[in-house]
Amino acid sequence: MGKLIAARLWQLVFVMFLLSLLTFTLMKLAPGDPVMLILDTEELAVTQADEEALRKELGFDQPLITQYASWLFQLMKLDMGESYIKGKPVLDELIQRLPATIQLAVGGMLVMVLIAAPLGILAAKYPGRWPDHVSRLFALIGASIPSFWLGLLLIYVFAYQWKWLPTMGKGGLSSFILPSLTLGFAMAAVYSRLLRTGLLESLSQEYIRAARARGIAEWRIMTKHALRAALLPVLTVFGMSMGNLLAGQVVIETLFSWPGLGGMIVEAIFQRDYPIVQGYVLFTGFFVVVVNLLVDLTYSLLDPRIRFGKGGV
Amino acid sequence: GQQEAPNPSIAGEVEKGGQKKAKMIIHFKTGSLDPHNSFYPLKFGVTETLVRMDENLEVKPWLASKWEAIDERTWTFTIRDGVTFQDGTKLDAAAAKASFERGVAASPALARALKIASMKASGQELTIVTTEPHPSLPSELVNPFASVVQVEAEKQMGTEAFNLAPVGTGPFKVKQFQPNVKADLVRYDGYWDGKAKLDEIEIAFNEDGNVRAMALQSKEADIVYQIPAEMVSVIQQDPELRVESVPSLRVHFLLYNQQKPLLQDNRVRRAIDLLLDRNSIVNDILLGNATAANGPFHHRLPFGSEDEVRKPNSAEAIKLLEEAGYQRNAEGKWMKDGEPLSMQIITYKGRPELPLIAQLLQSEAAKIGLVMEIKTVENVDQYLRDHQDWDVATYSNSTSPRGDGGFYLNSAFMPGGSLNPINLANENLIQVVTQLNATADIQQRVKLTQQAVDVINREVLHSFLVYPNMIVGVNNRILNWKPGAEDYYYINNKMDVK
Amino acid sequence: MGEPQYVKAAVFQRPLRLGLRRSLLRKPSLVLGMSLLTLLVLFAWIGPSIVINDPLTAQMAERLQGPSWKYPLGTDHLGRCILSRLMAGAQLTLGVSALVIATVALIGVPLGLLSGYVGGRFDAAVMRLVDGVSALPEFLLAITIAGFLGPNLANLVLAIVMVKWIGYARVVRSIVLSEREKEYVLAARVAGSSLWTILWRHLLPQILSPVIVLAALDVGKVILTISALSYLGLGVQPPVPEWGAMLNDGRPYFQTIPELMIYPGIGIMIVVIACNLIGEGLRDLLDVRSR
Amino acid sequence: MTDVLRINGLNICVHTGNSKQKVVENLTLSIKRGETLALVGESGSGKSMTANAVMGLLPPALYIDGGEILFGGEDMVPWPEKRKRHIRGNQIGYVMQDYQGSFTPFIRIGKQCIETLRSHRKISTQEATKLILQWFDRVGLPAERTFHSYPFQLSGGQRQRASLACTMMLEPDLLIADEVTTALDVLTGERVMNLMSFLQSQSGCAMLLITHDLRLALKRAATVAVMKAGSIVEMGSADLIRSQARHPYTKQLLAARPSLTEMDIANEKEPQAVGSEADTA
Amino acid sequence: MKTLLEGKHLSKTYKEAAGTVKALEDVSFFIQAGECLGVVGESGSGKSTLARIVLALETPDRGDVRLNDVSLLQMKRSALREMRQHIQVVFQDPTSSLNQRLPIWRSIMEPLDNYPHVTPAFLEEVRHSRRDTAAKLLEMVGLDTAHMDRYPHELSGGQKQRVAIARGISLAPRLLICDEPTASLDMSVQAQILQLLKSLQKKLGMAYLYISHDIASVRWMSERMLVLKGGRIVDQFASNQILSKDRHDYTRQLVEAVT
Ligand SMILES: Nc1ncnc2c1ncn2[C@@H]1O[C@H](COP(=O)(O)OP(=O)(O)OP(=O)(O)O)[C@@H](O)[C@H]1O
Ligand SMILES: Nc1ncnc2c1ncn2[C@@H]1O[C@H](COP(=O)(O)OP(=O)(O)OP(=O)(O)O)[C@@H](O)[C@H]1O
Ligand SMILES: [Mg+2]
Ligand SMILES: [Mg+2]
Repeated sequence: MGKLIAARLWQLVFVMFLLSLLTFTLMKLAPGDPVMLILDTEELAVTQADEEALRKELGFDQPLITQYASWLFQLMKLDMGESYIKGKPVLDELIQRLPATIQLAVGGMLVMVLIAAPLGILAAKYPGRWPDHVSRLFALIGASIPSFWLGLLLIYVFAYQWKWLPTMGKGGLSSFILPSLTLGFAMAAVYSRLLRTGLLESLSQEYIRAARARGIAEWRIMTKHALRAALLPVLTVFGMSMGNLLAGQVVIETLFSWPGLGGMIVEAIFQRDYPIVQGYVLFTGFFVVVVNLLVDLTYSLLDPRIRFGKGGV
Repeated sequence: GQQEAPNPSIAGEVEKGGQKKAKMIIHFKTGSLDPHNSFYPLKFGVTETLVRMDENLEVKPWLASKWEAIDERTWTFTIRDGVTFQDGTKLDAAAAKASFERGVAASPALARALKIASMKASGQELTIVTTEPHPSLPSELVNPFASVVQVEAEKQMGTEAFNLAPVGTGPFKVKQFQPNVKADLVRYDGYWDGKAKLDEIEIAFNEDGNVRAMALQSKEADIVYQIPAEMVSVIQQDPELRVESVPSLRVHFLLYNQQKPLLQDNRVRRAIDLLLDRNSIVNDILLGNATAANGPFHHRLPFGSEDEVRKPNSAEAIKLLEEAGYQRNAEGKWMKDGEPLSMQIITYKGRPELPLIAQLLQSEAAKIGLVMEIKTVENVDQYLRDHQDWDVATYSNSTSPRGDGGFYLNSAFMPGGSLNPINLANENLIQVVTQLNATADIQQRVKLTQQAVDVINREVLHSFLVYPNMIVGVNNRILNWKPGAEDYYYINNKMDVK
Repeated sequence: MGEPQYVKAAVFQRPLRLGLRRSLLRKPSLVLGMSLLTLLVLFAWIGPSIVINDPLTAQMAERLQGPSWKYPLGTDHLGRCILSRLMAGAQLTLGVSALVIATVALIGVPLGLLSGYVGGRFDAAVMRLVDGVSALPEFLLAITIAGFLGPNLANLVLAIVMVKWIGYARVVRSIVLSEREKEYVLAARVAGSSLWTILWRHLLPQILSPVIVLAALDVGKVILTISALSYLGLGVQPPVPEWGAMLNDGRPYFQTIPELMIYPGIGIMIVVIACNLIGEGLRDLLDVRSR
Repeated sequence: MTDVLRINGLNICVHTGNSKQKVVENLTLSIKRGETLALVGESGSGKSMTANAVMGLLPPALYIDGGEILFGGEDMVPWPEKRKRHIRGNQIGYVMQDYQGSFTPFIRIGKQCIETLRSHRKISTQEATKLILQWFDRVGLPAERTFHSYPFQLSGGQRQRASLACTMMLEPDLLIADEVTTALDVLTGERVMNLMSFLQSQSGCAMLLITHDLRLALKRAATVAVMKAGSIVEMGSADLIRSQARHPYTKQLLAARPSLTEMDIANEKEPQAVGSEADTA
Repeated sequence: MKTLLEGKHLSKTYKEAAGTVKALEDVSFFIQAGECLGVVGESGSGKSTLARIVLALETPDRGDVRLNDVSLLQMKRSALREMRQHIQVVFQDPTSSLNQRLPIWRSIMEPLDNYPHVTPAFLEEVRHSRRDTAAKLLEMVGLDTAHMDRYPHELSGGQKQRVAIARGISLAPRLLICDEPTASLDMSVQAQILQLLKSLQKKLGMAYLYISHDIASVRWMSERMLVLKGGRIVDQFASNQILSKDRHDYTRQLVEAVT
């Protein structure tokens, strides 16, 4: 296991390097010039000279390789640079937004688990019967309703009609409920159905019959014996969605005025705020690699054959 | 049962102890309250400027009680006596000078706008020398970036803390600022123009029109900026709410790519101009919350045009196209020299009505056999600048941000101007604008501006379509408050709640 | 040696193929899904040729009308017949999401199979690529591609495919990891099966059911992604009546005329329901043990 | 003494398309307390399915089509799942033929045994562990190691014994042992069978011994039932079967009992001795 | 006769949570072409491990396996595939060695499908048709051909075991490793299978590594026998010497238990 982690750390460096190169290229390929966006022209006069000066200040007059190299060099010193638009260090910006993102992600995951686990298990327990159909209906609504719509509906019902919860903002516990519901509900769809297939698959195995023959309670069979094998794909999708949980929540963040990373990154992309985008991508890259390492380690916890297998993970 | 349960987080109730509170929601979020890089400290009534605009968009004294031009480049401003910053210190010319120094250093945009060469402070007299003759300096001082703040306070707090809670002279001070979420303001009791009526104001940011509207409907918020036009009718049904729809200083228009021979032809531009029914845009797209346009400046402005709004006329448009040398083929599509005529409309999502206008134009064009294709781009300015393949763009500008047309004429019609992506260079217009730039007299400036508008309309340089309104939803418990066309002063000391 | 007649077990003749067809019919959900999909495909196939009204041209005088004989589902905010737009957009909407899912599965599944089974450096390389891609925001790719190749549907599809395949690769790999040590795979190796045979014949069926389930739900997700990116101006160009874009167009009318969103929303939901019913029905069918 | 298990006219059918076919037909047998009944039979004759039917664990395609299964005098067939579960493991122990599949592959054997034990007995984990280790030891397993092993880390025979131990430790009233010695060498097999007899003498449990090995059946069971193609073709006391088997299949089985000594002689003369014996029967 | 397979000083240790398990320790043996080597031994003595090593499914910690004097351990993947044609196996556990999702005839045909050029003598008439071939193989192991389209879970234990045998013999490999091939077969079927194996050995010169706890059948099948205990070879002799007085104690115990 130690070896695996060590190898992963090496690969991590590699992934980060590749990512830095990739984002740099993508950002440069993307049409658009941050200079004009920084100068925010609408209500203020800007001259050609101002433009040139700024271009020079940002180092855009240098060849691309030089720009990349100097950025990379800075990065080695753990300095991700400063936001063009906001002028603040990238790291500060990321750290400032991170808590809200994580809180929302945790809330969403909680809701997701609370919805997906019972729905998936019930559906697998009664395949083709009404709990399955109800679960499917939920899942399908979750999968086909865009989150902006769901969010609006929730606000409409809970904040406007019933006035139970605030429409927006990040404050007390009550302000977490609607964003978490919106996020969790949409995610639950995939998980509940994935769980159902996984469970059906493992429930048809011989060892489940054996456990029944030993007189083990049905819920225990479900949770201890069947669930584990079913968790492999579920966990994988979960690991995959971590990147998305960080940045993919723009819609929800916009609806609920949630000060998370998603809104920041989209804004930064639109404004061609390269340092922020690059800092963010590296940050997520790190995060994703670590999460997937954890997921891979969990595989071997879930299935000892993987642990003792020759291939390793 | 549950419905009546009071929700502690819902502001807007007069709470025990007689605290008066209000909540406002605005449509842009901000991560900083840096007074010299953000409009918000001024909008929130935390800071103020030396001069301001009144309801009629005329420049009026504010922190400066009066000012005069000593010569072409020298101005003196008399700072109002008895004004204190929110930390209790007195505002004098030295403090204002320090504030401008900070502003010029922090914001290149401000530096460019003010063109300050040197400043001198003595008592309440602030003397400003500009680098070049600058007749519109007072008008430029309306700029929110020219807010006056207590620089000493910044030294004590540190810049970072100061940019989250700047110390100005306004009726409200920042109690707590949650970047990108909300700002909590409390009354500053020592306000020079009389203590504010409200004790606290919460300003939340939200970029989704539907959510903002619902926050108003649920009575969670008292004032909500930028209600979607589609929601106006619903909100008006609620007797507790009202909608303030005021003309803004913005204009939506069609931009023609006059770098292309096709659109260099005045007749083609005029033909396209004749396709659109401005009243239909006002009524069917903006649902009445706009005024049909007859030029870049609203006719309510002193320098706005008095011309009539152009009426659609497709017969005339067909005639113009034919005159320009185009014929329709058997299928009714336009051709020139055997080449089919097809145009590309550029639009963007930043203002939801623009893509609709583009679709309307497309449909109207299709009716006379003119093929137009729509392309939505993400960054319109960039696109227009870097690409040559487009023909028409839907566009929008704020044309008189500080009560003067000069800024817009210069940046949108002069070569190299920052709002002139197509490098328009109309000889006649350049002449008028150059003359305008050398004129300080207000009356004279109005005349010249109108003259410029005449040229623009005659040559159909752009097709100005509508002046959209600013739509603000207000709870009737809010008293003495109306949104201003200038869109600068959201909060004042007079506003009150029932 | 003689015929071993004496060791006849209880013998059941079962014509398998017939049984399969019958069990297919016995799954009502599968039948329902199939019929829904057939209807949708028909709708998409002949829809555009029998639209009753012009789905593209704005008719301001007719805007926001309720259902009538002329406009069975009413008109939208630019006065266009909603039903005609739904019909005209069905082909594009269904086609694109089917195309995306098919491409994504065709890339992700084989890579996942290989990566899981072969392991080692290949696995590390593929998985780190996956990690890398999942760190890139979808928007960034979409913007770059749209900016570089132009904002149209094809390029949007490209961007979505580029990010979506990774999910399939990883899910497939995770299952393969646990399957590859099982005895039947060893038996296949002993039988001399090549890598491809093992992947194709033995491992593919094992991973098929989660992949089918994922894909069925992703059909909806793809439409929604297109819709979200269109909202930012990165995809379908107006006035093309793609359902996701229609959903967006209805947004301002959320409270006043919810039908503008509900109709395309229902359309998308029917697609998702059909795919899911078929997907899960197929899954049940593939599950030989519970048949 | 009453019958612990009594099966009356049991029919098990399988769905095949629109027709049904019988896997087990009109099977009747009974086992008393402390008694062993051996079910011997041809491969595929329905022995395991009979056992599954008793447990209420028939695979999805199969179903009981008439007949009664009386446990302690009460017909279990119509019992709800919950009630059946209650007696499974606790009152009826079942060692499945597929010993490879009798443990969940990713849970350690010990943990699964503890789980089983604690599902039926109120005892602490430590006590359970002690008991389980003891039982592992009794079936000749390296107790500690087996306890901590995952199923795939054990050899075939070890797994079979673990599953047997896990069933026997609950001392059920009825033990169904489906081919429990197939993976065991003779010595270990003997040991396990002795243990089962011991358990039987201690707790007086009834035993349904399913095997293909007539020799074993004759040695261990009081009554032997011979199955062929889904029905019992012959049933009687062990002695009776040994001496006066009537059915040709039984005779054939009896004849096909090579012993090392016989074989050695045969081998030198006629290499196909065993085969020809079977053929001619 | 020529040595077909040779195992030299094979050792295998498994790591486990509770320490290590020595599954094999310094095991050396050889099998000549056409010969049957019987392996008997206690449960858990390492018989199946030995089989897996010979099949190159598991690498020994020490030692070497050579087929026709070529080391299996050093073979490249393509060579290994070529080799597999000559060494086949009947696994101890028929259930898990069959793919649950394939009808059994497909499982049976897998080796033949992989080596299309191979036509064992007993399949000559039917090789042109895959289903006929499968039917013929099923028939050889005494299964009704109507079982062809069934899935493994629809068969009884003994039936699955016979499917595995049918698959094992289908290529008429030079060496067939049988790990308890008849454990769950009743006497008459068992006899038929043994006879089948024996006749294949006679006609086609197949060699066997025949692992079983049933000492009688091993005795009957094999020319030579190995006795394993605790991972070591404790005794090794020609089968007809099984009753000899010089046998190892353990061997004698085994023999006594069945006589
Ligand atoms: N799901 C099923 N579908 C169809 N037939 C089945 C199914 N399960 C079992 N059978 C058949 O039922 C018969 C009885 O099987 P059972 O497992 O009871 O045999 P058995 O007597 O235990 O044989 P063995 O000694 O080989 O284990 C077999 O012929 C088998 O093929
Ligand atoms: N993957 C593994 N991990 C750990 N230990 C193992 C593993 N496989 C086998 N063993 C151990 O190695 C020893 C030899 O196992 P093997 O399967 O070779 O025995 P066997 O002789 O085939 O026994 P049986 O007759 O019971 O099948 C056993 O003690 C077993 O527990
Ligand atoms: Mg059986
Ligand atoms: Mg073994």
